[in-house]
Amino acid sequence: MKNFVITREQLANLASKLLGENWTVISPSQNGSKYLKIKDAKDLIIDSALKPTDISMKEHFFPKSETLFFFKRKKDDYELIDAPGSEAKTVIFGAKPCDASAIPVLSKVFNWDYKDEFFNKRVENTVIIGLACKFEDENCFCTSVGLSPLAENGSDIFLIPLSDDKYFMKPITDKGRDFIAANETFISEADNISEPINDFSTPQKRFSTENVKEWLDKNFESKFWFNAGETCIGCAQCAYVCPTCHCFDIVDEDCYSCGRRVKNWDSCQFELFTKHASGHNPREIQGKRYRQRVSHKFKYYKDRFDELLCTGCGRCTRGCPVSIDIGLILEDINSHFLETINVNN
Amino acid sequence: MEEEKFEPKITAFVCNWCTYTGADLAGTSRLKQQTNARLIRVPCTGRIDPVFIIKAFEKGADGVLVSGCHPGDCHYNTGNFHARRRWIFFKQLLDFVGIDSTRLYFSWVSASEGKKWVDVVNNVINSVRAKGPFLGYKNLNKETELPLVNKN
Amino acid sequence: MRIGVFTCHCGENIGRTVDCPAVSKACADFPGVVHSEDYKYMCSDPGQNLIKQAIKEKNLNAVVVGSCSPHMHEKTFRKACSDAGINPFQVEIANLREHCSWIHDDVPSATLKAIDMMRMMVEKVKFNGPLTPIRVPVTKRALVIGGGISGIQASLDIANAGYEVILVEKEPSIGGHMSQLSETFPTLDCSQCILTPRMVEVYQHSKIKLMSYSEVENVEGFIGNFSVTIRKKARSVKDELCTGCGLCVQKCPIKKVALSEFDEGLATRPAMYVPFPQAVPNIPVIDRTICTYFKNGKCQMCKKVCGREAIDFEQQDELVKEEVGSIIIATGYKLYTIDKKPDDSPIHGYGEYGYGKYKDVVSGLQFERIASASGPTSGEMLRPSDKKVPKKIVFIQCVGSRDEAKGFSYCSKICCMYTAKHAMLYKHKVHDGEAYVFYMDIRAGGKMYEEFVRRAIEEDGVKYIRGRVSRIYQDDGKIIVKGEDTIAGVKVEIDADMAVLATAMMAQTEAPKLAQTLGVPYDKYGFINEVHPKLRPVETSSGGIFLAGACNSPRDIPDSVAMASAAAAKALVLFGSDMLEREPVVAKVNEATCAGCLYCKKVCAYNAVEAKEIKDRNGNLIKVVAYVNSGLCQGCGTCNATCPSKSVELLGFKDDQIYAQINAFAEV
Amino acid sequence: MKQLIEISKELLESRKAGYIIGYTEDKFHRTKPFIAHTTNDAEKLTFNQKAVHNLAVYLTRLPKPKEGKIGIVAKGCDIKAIIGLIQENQIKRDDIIIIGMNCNGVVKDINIDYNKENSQMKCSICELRTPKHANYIVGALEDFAKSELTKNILAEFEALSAEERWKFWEKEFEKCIKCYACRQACPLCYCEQCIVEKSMPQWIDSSPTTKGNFAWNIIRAFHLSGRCIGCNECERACPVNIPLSLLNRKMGMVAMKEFNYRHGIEPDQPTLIGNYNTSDKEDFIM
Repeated sequence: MKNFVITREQLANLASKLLGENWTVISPSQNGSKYLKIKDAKDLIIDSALKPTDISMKEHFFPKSETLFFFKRKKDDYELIDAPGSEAKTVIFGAKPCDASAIPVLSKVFNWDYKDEFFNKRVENTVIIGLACKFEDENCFCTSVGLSPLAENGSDIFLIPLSDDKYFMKPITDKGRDFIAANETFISEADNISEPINDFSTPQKRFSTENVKEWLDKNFESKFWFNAGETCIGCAQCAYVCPTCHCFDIVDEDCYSCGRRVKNWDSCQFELFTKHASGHNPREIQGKRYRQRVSHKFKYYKDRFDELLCTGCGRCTRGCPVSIDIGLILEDINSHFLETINVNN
Repeated sequence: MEEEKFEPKITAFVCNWCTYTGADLAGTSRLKQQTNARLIRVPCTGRIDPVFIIKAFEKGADGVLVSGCHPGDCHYNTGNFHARRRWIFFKQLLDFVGIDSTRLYFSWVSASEGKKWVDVVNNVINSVRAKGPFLGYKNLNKETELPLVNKN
Repeated sequence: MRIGVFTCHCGENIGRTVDCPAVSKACADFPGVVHSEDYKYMCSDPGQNLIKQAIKEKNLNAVVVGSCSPHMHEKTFRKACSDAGINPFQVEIANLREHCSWIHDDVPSATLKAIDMMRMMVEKVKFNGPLTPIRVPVTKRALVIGGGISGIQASLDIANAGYEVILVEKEPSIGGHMSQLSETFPTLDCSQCILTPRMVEVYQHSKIKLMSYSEVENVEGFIGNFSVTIRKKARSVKDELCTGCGLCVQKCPIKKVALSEFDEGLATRPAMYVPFPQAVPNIPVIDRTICTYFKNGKCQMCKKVCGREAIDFEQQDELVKEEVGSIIIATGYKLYTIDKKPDDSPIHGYGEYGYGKYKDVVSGLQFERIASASGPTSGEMLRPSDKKVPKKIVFIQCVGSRDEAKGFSYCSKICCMYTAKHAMLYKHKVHDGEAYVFYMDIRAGGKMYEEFVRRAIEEDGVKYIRGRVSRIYQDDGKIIVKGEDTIAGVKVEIDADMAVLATAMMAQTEAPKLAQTLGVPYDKYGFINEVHPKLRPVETSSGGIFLAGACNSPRDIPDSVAMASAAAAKALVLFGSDMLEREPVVAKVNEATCAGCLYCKKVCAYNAVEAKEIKDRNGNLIKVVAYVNSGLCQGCGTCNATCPSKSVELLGFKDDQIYAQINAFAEV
Repeated sequence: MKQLIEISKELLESRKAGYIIGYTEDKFHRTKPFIAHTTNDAEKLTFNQKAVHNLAVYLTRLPKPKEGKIGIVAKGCDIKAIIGLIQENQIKRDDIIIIGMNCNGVVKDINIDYNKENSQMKCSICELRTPKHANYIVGALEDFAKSELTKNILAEFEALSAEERWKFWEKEFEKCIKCYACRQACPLCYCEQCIVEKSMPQWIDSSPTTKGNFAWNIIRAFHLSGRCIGCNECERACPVNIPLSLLNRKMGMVAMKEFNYRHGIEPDQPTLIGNYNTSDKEDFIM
């Protein structure tokens, strides 16, 4: 099969051409805070060693706040008006594998019982150009969740840096192929270059998700949770920066004559999340909320969609004001599981 | 739309015992004033929460007026003292975040000061008219507003 | 929601500048409005009937009336609606007259404003919800604080109406200052002769519980339901056993140590004493500070001579709880301190008058004692120093009154009269004597008052000098008074035998403390404030607590008595019904969300907010929350605005009601 | 930290304390909050210049111990939060045991070791390096490199025009994602229902739109007026790096300038909001 090579310079040119054609062009921001819509190709950042941005890429598919529809108040009823969906053709440059791979995972839930047209439309209109990752810190564990610095899942095109500012450009999906075809002037063909994966260290696995899941299956009531979640202050930054967390809240914002129904990010880490009108709360303590977070990622989602709801990007740990390390917690669960095995034999 | 002359919208939060009654007196004395102010009656300035003011700006007020009994005259003894202390913080807070706090007016108008009430109202209306619409907040609304095409 | 909207033309008053039919039509299109009409006079019977009719026919559950100020007809329309079966608090008034038609000329813009006003009220009323008036039972007993003439009068009026009264007096006997007076102006009848019968009547009245030598310690509760704690100070005498024979007083060996309070220090009294012969109750008290038994365990003479074994050295202060529905404050006044500046008081005193330094410079009350038949001189005009008859005597008015620099800016009201009386009494007893009066103005407003002063000048030949006294000093037995006659414009110097200072009346030192205990406001002088100086002169801002006499401002006897009867009448009005009805505009706490920071408690001017413990069924404390006593809450809503989580809301002005108004205001 | 561990063990052993809120270090040498329930746990307690977290936040978040008091390890500045909570009836002094730490400054960025640049500004003006109101005082005072207060950011910011200030905050608040980390990290945000969670009426839009974000951040700053004790945990917790401390410090200045008040200094000190002075300034009132 055909492979391609593109230079850093050509990537920039490509970006400015697309900008010229009113594409929405997105790249990690200078200050590393988020994936940003850029107005100028010089803001394009292609850097394997880049630390994952503070906030994940998901907001460009599943925004923090999104109008579902507007309504106008009539004397005795309401008139509904569709919210203008985003039609803009979009390309994301330099998506981390741990960000790109989140998109197909999210697609599962957004196309489960109900098809989320807003999400699907954005995915459909977006070309994700993934970039192999050379960053690693103690918070990363992509390899433990079945991914790697070279994971192509979710990318339409995948870039692997070669020497002298060249990038090995690998089409992954038809959308990617079409994109390359449409922009071949910037891209040179490169037949049978072997993929230069050798200079990518693969972080060692820290735990087995199978073990973790098996333990989770059996230890819903374990007091482990109450220690694990004890110091959690219930700020939901973990969920908000997470590439895969997808809980949302739907509210109506009412003005006198018109209003709108909005979908906003929400999180299971809030006490209010499960609080009943009666005042009763089935997850009355933070430990149970933290259990929910871990179980959803490594058990429930697996049960329902056969996917893990975690890409090991380590954002939740990096951002946690009280330094709760999900990686360590999964390691603990793993070793707890192994202990139980040993006990049994 | 742009052509027609700008008429400011003013929300006035007034206490029942002094300012509202003072405004009544202005009425019984037939003291003329401009029509831009809309009064919201509360028992006491102590009842007025800064979120009222924020919300009024969000909902399109170009200016907000808060008025109650003179210190010491409070029907509830101390309500306006507590209110005044909150305002000291709130006004400087708005200034700090760059919300034009000169669009927020405070006054003491007693039940006997019908004339003062008229002057206060007219002053507020005139100076806000001079400032023009409160674009700062109005622009924020665009984000959440029904696209103009379907507005009517 | 089925809302009816009614737009009133108020004849031409609204109709002239507001296009009422247009308003009515616009309102018909508001969401939730099922009926809208306009009419010439909504407040008239036919107008009210329109509303009632619509309520029945269209089965409305809320009403908005566009009319005059709610201060005019809110009650009228609420009543009409509740007659037709709507909760009266589901009614809102848009003030189309005072706040619109009367203050604008331009019909189109006034009409637009009127429509806005109606919309805001329609939105508000959607969130009103029904409220039921608060009904609290009334304890039909009264507490009267202070046993002077005001307290006595109030107690008798209430008791004679058939209700129980607890009369608390801090001194061993009731009677107050009036019992110290010799004669009273303008009739010159003997003070004790008219007072003591009343005192006895109080003592014997089956409905009056007299607690002398007692003080109010604490007051809790609210109108109709006060719970009062009274400290019964240890008398060292069992009052139920004492017959008032007075033997113990006679036998008490410690005779000369203590100055008599009743005689204003002009005489002494024993350690075991009754303030004065006609005291009520006529039960002695032991002054433990000077009694030798309490000092070194010796004597016990009184105990030996008492046949009834009524003496009880071990007696302790006793705290008595009483439930009452109304409280009358009649704590009266005290005299201005002439000689020195009392600690932390605004007054500076008149050191230059030599009061306290020269025995023959006396205060007004001291002169009353000298003139009194029951006084230290048995009514003979003798000056304190050498018990000689003063041939020349000078009276000085406004000592402390009308003098911002050294005293108070207010006028003590009674001094002009009592000085004239003093001068007269003197002339009547010392016919060849000379009486001079230094005055600023003569203020003799009152029935027969001016005539009284004229009598002093014209018939009794008292010499009035308009001007102030600069200095008083002693020169071989004479009291030299240096002053100025501002009419003649000359300096005057009088070598008198005696000087009497018409000292100002001031608030009791403990008055502010008592006011705080009762939760009623007081002025900078310590006088307790009335709600309205003209229309509500005997009421305090706390329901059920009333005022009588000089605790409110300087007053003479007739005024005090009148005021006492007025206060009694107010209390009786309260007792006229078994249940009190109050507007349900009170704050309510959402205990589920309250975090118990109690900022609401801090801002409440009525102590209406308390901390409440929430316990589980095993009695373990779950959390502490705020609780609003709806009997005390006056409905200002300051707590509501202060609460960061909006866990306390003011019914009638809830957040959602105000939000709805804000939400609706900016349209068109 | 021997002394800290000894005291904690003793407290837990004697059940004087049901648990102790403190700091520990994980295998990646991150200093983080830690609740010690047993004497074994107590062994893990530590304190260092990365102990920046204000642990007072847990006093209103954790369930009360079955038996004994709550032990808490606290820096002098953190104790202001504890006293503040006492002033606001959230805890009783008798229900807690404060192990006060002599403090030699803490870091700004917890991922980097302490140095002159990486130190909290509050540390260079700290008056409470030796804690007040503590039951125990542990550790030694040492000289430490203070960050120089080269410029007064607040003054600089206020020098801007209203226009510029608005633009600044518009940009900052636009970023806000309404995760409420600022609120959750705040020791004085203990409401059971935050005003933004009240939906009848919804005073503050829950949507993270710039408008709603303005309302949220303004009202939060207002609710902390005269209450914020300046621990900066809100700013540290904010995942989108909004300079929240600017707002809080401004309100702190107002409290100081207008009322000469600081929260959390003495337990019996009357709070600023909730009291008044007839002579409070009113030059801005017509």
